[in-house]
Amino acid sequence: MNPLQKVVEKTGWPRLIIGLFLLSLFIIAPFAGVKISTSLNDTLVRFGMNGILVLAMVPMIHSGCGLNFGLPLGIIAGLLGGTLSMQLGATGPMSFFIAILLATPFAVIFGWGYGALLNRVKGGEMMIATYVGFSSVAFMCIMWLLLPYNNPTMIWGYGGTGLRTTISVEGYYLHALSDFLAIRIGDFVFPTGMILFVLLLNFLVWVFMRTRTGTAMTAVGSNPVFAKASGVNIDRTRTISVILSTWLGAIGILVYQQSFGFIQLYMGPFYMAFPAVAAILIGGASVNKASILNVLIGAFLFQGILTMTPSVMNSLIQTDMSEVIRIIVSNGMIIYALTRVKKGAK
Amino acid sequence: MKKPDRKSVIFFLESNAVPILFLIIISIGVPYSGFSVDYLVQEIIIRLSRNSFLVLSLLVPIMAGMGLNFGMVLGAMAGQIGLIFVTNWNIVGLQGIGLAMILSIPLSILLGWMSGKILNMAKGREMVTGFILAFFMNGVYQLVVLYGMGSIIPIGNPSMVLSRGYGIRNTVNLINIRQTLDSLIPLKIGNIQIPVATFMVIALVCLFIVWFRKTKLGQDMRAIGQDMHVAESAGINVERTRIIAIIISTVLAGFGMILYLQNIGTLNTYNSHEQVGMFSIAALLVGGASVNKGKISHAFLGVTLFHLMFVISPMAGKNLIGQAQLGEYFRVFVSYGVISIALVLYAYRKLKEKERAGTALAEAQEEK
Amino acid sequence: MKRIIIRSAALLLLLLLALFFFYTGKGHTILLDNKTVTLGGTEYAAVNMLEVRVDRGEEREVLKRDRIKEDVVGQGHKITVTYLDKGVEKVVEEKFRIKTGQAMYLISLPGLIGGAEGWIEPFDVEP
Amino acid sequence: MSQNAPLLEMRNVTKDFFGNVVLKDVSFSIERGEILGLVGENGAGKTTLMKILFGMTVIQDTGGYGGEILLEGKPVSYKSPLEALDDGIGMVHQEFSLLPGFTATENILLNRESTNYNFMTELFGDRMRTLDRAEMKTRAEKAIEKVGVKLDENTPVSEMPVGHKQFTEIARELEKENVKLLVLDEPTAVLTESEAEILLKSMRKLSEEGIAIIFISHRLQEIIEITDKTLVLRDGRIIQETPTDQTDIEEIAQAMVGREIHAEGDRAEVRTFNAPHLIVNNLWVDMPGETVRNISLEINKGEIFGIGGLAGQGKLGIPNGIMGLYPAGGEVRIDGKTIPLNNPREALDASMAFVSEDRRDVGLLLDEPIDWNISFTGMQMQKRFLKPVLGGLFRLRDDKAIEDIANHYIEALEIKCMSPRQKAKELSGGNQQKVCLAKAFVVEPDILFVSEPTRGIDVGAKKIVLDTLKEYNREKGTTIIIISSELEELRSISDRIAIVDEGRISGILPASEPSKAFGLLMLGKVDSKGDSK
Repeated sequence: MNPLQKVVEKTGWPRLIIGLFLLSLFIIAPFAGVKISTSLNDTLVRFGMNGILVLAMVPMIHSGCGLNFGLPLGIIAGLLGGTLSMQLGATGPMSFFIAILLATPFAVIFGWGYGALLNRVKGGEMMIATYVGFSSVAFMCIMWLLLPYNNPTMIWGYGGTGLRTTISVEGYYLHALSDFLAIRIGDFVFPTGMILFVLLLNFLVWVFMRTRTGTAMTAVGSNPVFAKASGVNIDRTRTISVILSTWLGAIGILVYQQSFGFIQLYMGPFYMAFPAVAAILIGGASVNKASILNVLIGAFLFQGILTMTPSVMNSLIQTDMSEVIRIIVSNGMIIYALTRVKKGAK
Repeated sequence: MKKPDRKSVIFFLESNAVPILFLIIISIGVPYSGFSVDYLVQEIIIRLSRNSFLVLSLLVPIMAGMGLNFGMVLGAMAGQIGLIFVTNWNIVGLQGIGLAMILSIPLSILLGWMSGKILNMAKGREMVTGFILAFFMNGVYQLVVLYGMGSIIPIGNPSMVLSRGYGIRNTVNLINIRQTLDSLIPLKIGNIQIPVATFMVIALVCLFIVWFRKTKLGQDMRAIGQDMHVAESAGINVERTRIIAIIISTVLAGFGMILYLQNIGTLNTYNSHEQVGMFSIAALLVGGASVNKGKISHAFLGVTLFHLMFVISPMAGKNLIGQAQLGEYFRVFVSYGVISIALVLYAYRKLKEKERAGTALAEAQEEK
Repeated sequence: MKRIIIRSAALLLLLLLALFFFYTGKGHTILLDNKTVTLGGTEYAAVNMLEVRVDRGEEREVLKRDRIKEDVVGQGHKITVTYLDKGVEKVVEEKFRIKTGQAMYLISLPGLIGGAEGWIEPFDVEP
Repeated sequence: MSQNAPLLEMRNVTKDFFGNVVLKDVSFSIERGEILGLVGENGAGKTTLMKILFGMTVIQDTGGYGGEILLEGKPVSYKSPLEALDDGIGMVHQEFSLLPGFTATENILLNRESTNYNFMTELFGDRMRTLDRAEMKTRAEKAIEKVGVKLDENTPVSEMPVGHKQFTEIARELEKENVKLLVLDEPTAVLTESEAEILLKSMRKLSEEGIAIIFISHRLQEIIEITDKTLVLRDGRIIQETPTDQTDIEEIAQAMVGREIHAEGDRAEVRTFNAPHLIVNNLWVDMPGETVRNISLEINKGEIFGIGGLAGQGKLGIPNGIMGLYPAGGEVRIDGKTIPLNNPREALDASMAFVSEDRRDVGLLLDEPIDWNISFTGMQMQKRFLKPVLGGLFRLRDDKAIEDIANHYIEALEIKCMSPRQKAKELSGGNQQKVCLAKAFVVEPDILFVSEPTRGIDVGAKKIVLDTLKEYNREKGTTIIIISSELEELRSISDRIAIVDEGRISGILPASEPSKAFGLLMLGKVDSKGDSK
């Protein structure tokens, strides 16, 4: 095998193609009249927004629960935290941390229940996770209407009850992280705080994976029987991983919102799992193996494509095909991963 | 007649939990919705004629042990493309429906073959793969319909094309074929219209399925559904048979989509197919089917119960709590919830069965 | 061998069926015109009022200088025009065929009544 | 076709798996209507021989075989079992290959159903033919009759007793039109005595009809009772080929287990122990294929205790049950303290360790490096290989310590690898086994279960593994319970050996007893011992 083949093998064709595609977009961009600085800025911002949502895939993949299609559950915990923080009247950057604090118990409870469920359906996790995510979003649609929120910035203006579909977080935690130590060079803004926060959480997960429990998690995912024979409580370890994933999902959405500026309720979280799943797969993870590096690379590549394609394509052929490309790339990636599972193992 | 003992009653309740739950929801909801009986009966008949065919298309892959065919959406896309051409060519009436069906066949076969190939690569994970495949092909569909049609594929009818010169508009009016099959043989009992011809087509597909179960191919599929390895060692070509199962399902789904849209009368180019898979699957499950068991009766019972719930929930929500929106969300929740429950029960039972095979033996040991 | 023949035949049949559907189901628009026209050098004056029926459709009135639209399916059609000629009711019946590729035709009713050559002609809408 | 040629003849069949010879110069023949008894210990080569006959793909994938197979005088070489079936050779497997939801009829005629013509076949091919249920019923009835049993052809297999499943499977082979040779692999293992009786009767009937049968069984009584000729395989060679009426059980047993006496010199010195350490009372274990029914043992401190027996008799169930990997019941006590069952953690906490027979699925994390594999149990159970961070706030994996311990064992056990970071799946079987041992040694257990430690590894590695165990026992005084199918291996290392038969102990003897005594115990032929039947 020559070295080139080796590189290809190691990176995997899809990741290579997507990487080269992104690279070519960056090269074409100046000729197509797209400003590199804004593109790079957008890519960075979106990387920061989505980084933790992608990270939320890692613990569950590690413990063998598969891709976390049930991410919406974590997102809902985050939404509850965010809305409650606003409801309680917290403002400014403080409200962000209160939101995280409030989201945590929800994430733990949801994650615990979700984990308990997944332990009862071993082998069929992914499909069930998808539908658990969907149904919980649909259930929360009802709850957003019924829960007695009364902060006027959040509820329907014309005297109705229930929360709005989009709530602005301006005055609350808008850019709570993004503006922290932000570096401005012309129109290029580096969202230092957010990137640091993303890196910090990635680091924490990396550290966690090195503890005894984290090591057990990897073993459970790699070979549950081995782990059991070594005295690891499989169900408990899996549940911990699901709780962790759910909690990361909750924080992920709050980080997303503080940059995006809005809380999207109702059907908003519905399809949010798919980009995150696709991103980590593009980063080189598989259905049962993932690393922090996969998260960082994946989030960057995927978000890079999402930002670059529309702008470059638009100026090249005056057509916005980004949506179609996003659908094909992300779902194609997931299919690729699903059809390749269990090669080598067993 | 045998007197039902406690155990068999419990077994009956357990295996029909979902339909029974639905019956209860509906019987509470109907009085609150304030709809008349006539209206509801008419609605049920319309929904049955509209949706049954689609739901029936799911049965064949279940038989072959491939679970719920979330990839049926591919067939729906093929049907829609058939309809787009037929509308473009201005083919009217039954001929239009017939031609759309014929056009959808090669497309469905192609898509079904591809989908079958992919599902063979993801054995044991058919459902989630089919599910994602539907999303993936939706992208390809958009690529073709939104960018290819009118530019590469000629579309002569300007009223269908977006103002920018290519791509199909969001809605295509199917006035040419609208309800032509439904009203072919008019029958009215009391105030209730019955689309006899559509039901005849549905009866035909039921007959096909019944007959198909009796063929060698049907038997092979049942065998594969139970144990792929045993079937393989008996010399049955497992992969090929599984592909055929998906192709049949996809072709039927294509036909089903055409029947569905001829009743609705307008094609939402980019949305119609998206929900069809979910609703059909939910309906089948509500009827009492599960991932590895599906009968024709489940399809009809399911469509009736599921769509009845659909019809009444907004009004019931409004009258009960004062918000129609709530009913809307409720039915979305129920659709997803039903699928979740069915999937969970199936996976849970499978796991339990594995364990039970052991425990039965252990109990026998203990008693000794 | 037998099977190949039967299968090809079935395929052919399906194709023929598709063509049959295409031809018999093709919808056309026919514009019925009651205006004074000059066809082949002869002028045909508009009729005061007439009733026209295409195939088995309903009878429709066309006033002077009026133009109505009728949708038809297939190629072979029959048109029946009833009008008053000096107080006497007259009926003109004419059969005609149209081409599948042509979406729209214009029929000049005065021309038809007068027995002109080109009473029917293809009609294209400028895009 | 020559009428004089035997129905099936194998000439000098030889097979090796990558240099590991499993069959050497196997030649025999079988006539029409003859019943051939094929016996041998596990691993003697019976299964491989049958795989060669049926042209299983494993054989071709591992380089084919040497020698010739002749069917009715014509050389044959099958590419797949289906080809063998076409030539009239049928096989009834040990594990049922039946569809539980199908009726007996449907299973008997699987993929050979009677069908009727309809026009759709012209369009979509022969698979559109409809099933002819009436005809299928008659055919199934005929086949069942041929087996000579009463069986309702409409019962789904899932509702049948085990014996009926077996008969269904046999009927399926017999239903094939041209069946000339039937291979029955341990058909009576799952049957009750009366059912086995019926089966033997029908075998006799079949042979009268001219169908030859290769009968593989561990029940020597049956071999003696029914076969015309006995063939004993050991270590891939034919040891004995005699007309059955000229031999007896003892002779066959001797031929099966007797080995050249080279190992005799290695025999452990005779040691005596009198401190009971591990006591097992009325243990049952529900391990599929290795059910333990009722076992009581008393094992002394510092002893090497061997457990032997044929495959499927339950010897593997004992450690798996005690270590909590399979549902179990009964009582296990260590130094008088009762150990709760069904929880691996409790077993490990009681300072027991287990080297599983299933290296790939239980023993190793194949996708992880060697050092992880070695240190994992120690880390999880004893919180070792962790270092405190931030003043003891929490503790992280100590990669240095992990690597050190791995290096230590790589050296001590001569594990051949490129580095301690190499993935376990990249190692050879022998080296994987050493990793498994190292993993157990790391936790420094009081009691060590070692299950099939030498299965599938080469001779050199075998010796290192056994020597290591012995050394470990001598140095640390660890009680070792070694479970193996290879009697000689047990005899060379153990102090005492228990033989398990049908889930029960059929006898416990000092390792110095002659092989033959163990052989008879294995075959369940000794009635003097208390709880054997």
